[in-house]
Amino acid sequence: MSISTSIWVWMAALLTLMVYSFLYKDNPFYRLAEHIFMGLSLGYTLTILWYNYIIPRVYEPLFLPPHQWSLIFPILLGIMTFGIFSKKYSWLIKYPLAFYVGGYAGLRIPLLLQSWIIRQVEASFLTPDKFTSLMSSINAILIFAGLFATLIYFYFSKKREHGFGAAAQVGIVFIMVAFGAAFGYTVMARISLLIGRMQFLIHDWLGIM
Amino acid sequence: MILLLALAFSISAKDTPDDGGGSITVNVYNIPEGTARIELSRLEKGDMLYKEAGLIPIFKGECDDASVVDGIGYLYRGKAIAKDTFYIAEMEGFVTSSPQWFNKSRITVLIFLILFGSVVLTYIQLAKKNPEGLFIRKLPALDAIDEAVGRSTEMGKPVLFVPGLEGITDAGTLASLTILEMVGKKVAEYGSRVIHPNFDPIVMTTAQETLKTAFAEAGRPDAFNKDDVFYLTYEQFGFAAGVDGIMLRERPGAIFLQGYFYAESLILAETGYSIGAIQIAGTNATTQLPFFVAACDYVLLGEEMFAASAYISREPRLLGSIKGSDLAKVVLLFMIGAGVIFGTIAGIAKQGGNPTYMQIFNKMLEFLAKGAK
Amino acid sequence: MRRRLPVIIAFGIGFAMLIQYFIPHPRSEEFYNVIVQQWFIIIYAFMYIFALRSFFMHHITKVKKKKEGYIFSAVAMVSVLFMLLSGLITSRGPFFDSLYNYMIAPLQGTMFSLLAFFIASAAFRAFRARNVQATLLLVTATIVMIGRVPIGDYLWRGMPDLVEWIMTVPSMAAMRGIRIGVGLGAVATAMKIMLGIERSYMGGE
Amino acid sequence: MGFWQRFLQLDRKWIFLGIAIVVIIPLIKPIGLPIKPTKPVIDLFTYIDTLGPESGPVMVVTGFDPSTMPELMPMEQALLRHCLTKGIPVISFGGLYPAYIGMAKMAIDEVSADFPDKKYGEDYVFLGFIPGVSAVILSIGIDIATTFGNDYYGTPIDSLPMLRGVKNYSDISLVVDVSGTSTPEYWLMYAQERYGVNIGVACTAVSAPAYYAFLQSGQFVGMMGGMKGAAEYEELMARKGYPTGRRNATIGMDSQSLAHLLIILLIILGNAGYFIVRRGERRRGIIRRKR
Repeated sequence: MSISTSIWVWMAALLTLMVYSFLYKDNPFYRLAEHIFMGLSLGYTLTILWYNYIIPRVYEPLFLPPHQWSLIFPILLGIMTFGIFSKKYSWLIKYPLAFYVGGYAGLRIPLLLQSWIIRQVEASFLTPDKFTSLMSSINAILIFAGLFATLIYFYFSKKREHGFGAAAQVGIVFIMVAFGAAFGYTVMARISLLIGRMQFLIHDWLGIM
Repeated sequence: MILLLALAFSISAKDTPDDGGGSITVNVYNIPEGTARIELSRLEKGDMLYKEAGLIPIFKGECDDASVVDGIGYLYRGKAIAKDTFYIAEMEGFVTSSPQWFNKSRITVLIFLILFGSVVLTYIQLAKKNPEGLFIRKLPALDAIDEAVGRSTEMGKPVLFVPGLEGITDAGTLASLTILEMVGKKVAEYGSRVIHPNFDPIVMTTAQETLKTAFAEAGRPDAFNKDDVFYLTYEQFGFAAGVDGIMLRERPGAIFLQGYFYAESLILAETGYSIGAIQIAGTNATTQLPFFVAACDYVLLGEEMFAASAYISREPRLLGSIKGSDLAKVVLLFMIGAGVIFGTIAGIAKQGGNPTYMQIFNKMLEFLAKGAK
Repeated sequence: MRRRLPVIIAFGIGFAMLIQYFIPHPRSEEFYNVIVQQWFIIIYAFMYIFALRSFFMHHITKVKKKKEGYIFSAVAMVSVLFMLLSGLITSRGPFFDSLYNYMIAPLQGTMFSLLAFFIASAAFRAFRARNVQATLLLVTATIVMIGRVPIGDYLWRGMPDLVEWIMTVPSMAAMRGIRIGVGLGAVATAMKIMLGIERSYMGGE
Repeated sequence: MGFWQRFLQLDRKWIFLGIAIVVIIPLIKPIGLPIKPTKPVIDLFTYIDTLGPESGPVMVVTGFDPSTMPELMPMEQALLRHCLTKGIPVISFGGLYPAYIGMAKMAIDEVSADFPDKKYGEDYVFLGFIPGVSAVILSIGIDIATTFGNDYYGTPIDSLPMLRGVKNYSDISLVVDVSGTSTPEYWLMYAQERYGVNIGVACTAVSAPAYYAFLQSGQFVGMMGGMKGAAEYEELMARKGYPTGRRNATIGMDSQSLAHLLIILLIILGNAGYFIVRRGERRRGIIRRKR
């Protein structure tokens, strides 16, 4: 029984207990812990933003030789976001927003097409080498049927009658199995985290076991 | 050790295609039996000596030398080292590397982009001209919404609508506002109340506008109470605890959980079930869908939420992408179906000693997988 | 003109980033790096200042008006400054690391682990096999949960293989279909944003 | 029917208490539920077990942060302990992203404390974070010394006796990526495909299914998936009589098993009550219009 003597471990243990007090009911201790968490993580993100981005990507290239004066333009565009603070110039924020959101949209289109659609279609092709054994052929056909039925389930341009309705029913079966698996894994991941916290309290803090 | 210039073991090099230059692809052919390692060495134009340039993986017989400079000529020599002897392979002409302006391996993405893009845009134009013309099947959820609001007002209980935790730019939040409009109209007709707690101030003001117009269109502009749409808090679990409190106090007969939810979805759905309300959820947060399906009476799964809002609002932009995606799904299904049938025929033909179909099929597969690198 | 210019900007930069994907030439690589690593990050940093402002405005008004729970707002603001200053003064020294390892990490882990409790209570009070779909989901979830713990191996030797089959055949097939559907929707939305058809992110028409 | 209705309205706090008890008890007094190692973990363990002091070093790459620590820290420590016990030279690489260096340091410090006879620089080496992700993986294939320059503590690479004969992947017998993200795929693409080095993976339970395909195709030498994978590895270590230190994963596994069983029990009880109450209502004519 060697209770930890480190002030840090005690701090972490107290905060952990304050968050778990929410399980009893929403109380001031929980709200205190949550606000500390919100503030600290916002402060942490700002520090990372400062050291990993603003200093190496903006301050140094601009103010240290060789000066990259072209950085003035993105900074000007950035300053336009301050327009929102005044009613008169609030339309100014549309420009940096348009640049950022429009730019990312253009950037994401080919990546989405490649990894979310073409890669999935390519993987769905049943190559003969998948038919090595009886079991793998059944699996290959089942996977193909599952994909087919799932896409039919999410098809909205046709009424669900006779054959079409049946395919959708098969689709929902596959979808529910996939959701069941996701459900099981989420439970496992969250319980692992709970075990991690309990091990911290029992082992690192109270020193039992 | 004898220096044996094996005729069979040979080497070739070419500028690496579809790249930004500065790289040469080196291939070795018919690697002798028992080779342990293949050492690669390089001679720069104007130099006298070959310098060491890494290894060529035996199982691939190919590697990219990325340490070359564009425009300079290079000669490569491969040395396959077996147990007690080694074999040398050399090239004749110099090779230089250069950048390309178009990456041919990404043609598949370009073709699909142009096709899908034009399909979506044409549907949007069609929808603008004649919104009713484009057919979207009536989702069963819309009947469930009617039934839920009806039963709730019969019992004289209010309706609770929770919009999720994301801001106004999230697709799920936008869809939830369209569904709110339909629920608002129903509630106005039945002369009941809809309570709308909020996590985001902008969503709150938009929801107030939506409900005001919904009540007005149902002919009951005075029945809308602005205070029923209010800002609760911006803390995740604080919001969930707050909404639970409203559920236990107001005892709504029907609860709508529509929008993008995080881990707090469980607390809401559980309390909603425990007070016996009919719960209709809808979210584009795939991680929360399993929990909603297990706890709620009805769930709109991801895309169904967007289809429902397109059905209600007939908004050309929404109709355009739903119809465009539907057509793309049909095309993809035919492609996969045709590929599977052709693949199995090619497989059978190959067993029967005729591999030509098989080569065509592999070529097709390779074409699709091109952009993967 | 004031309304059309942002749409033109969105299309211009969007189209440039789109075709950049197809051009391997070093010049296009440089363009990509400059835009992504400098322009986007600078605008993101400024927008962060904007988010920061609304965070502080919200809490300052709460404190000034002594609204319910204003102490917590004060605590939140002090925490931001405390973390920021400790990061800047010690330039992310050991004290700053300890704040992360012994305050932020435990709080984050504990917050996420709360869900283990909520799942348990919802399992009893709300997860009902009310129709075929929910039954299928709960049965599969049970199999996966049993199969993934040592007890599963002893209940039935084939349990881990069954779970593996569920993951690599039916679950993968459905996930692939869902991913294609979500992917198509996301591409359509990105196109509408780039072409200026979708402008709601700019705050209304 | 009153009992079942009241039973179903059980206050959620009792269920919270139930989960807490079920998780805490095994942590205080481990039950030691039997663990049966599965093939992917056995493959990884046996591959490392065949290595010895003269074989090339094993590189353990850290790729997780506090949020996935409960699953992945026991794996990293088991791998380091296995190598140090067998005298296999081990390189602990602090990771491809800055967020992981704290975890790597915690793992190597705790494990090396149990091996006072092992000397830093001769039996194990700790390399720090280098920016560049895939560029780093590629340049390790060319030359480790030029890639890192010096180790985490600032001592130059070539002055570390263990790394003297080690130039790049061809001198490394195995790279194990302990990762909570998709970095194992980078190691396959940039290390194995390009330089042919053997890759092992230790990942969270959530990402394990995605890597089965690579396992079956032989690209991964072996795999540890989730806390169960770590517990199996610890079990294999114990069966060989190797020192395992505090078997965090195995102890955790007891709690995980009991918690899963409790949740399954709750689902069954909840539904049993639900159907009994509904049948009762139907018989007494109160038919709630349920689809």
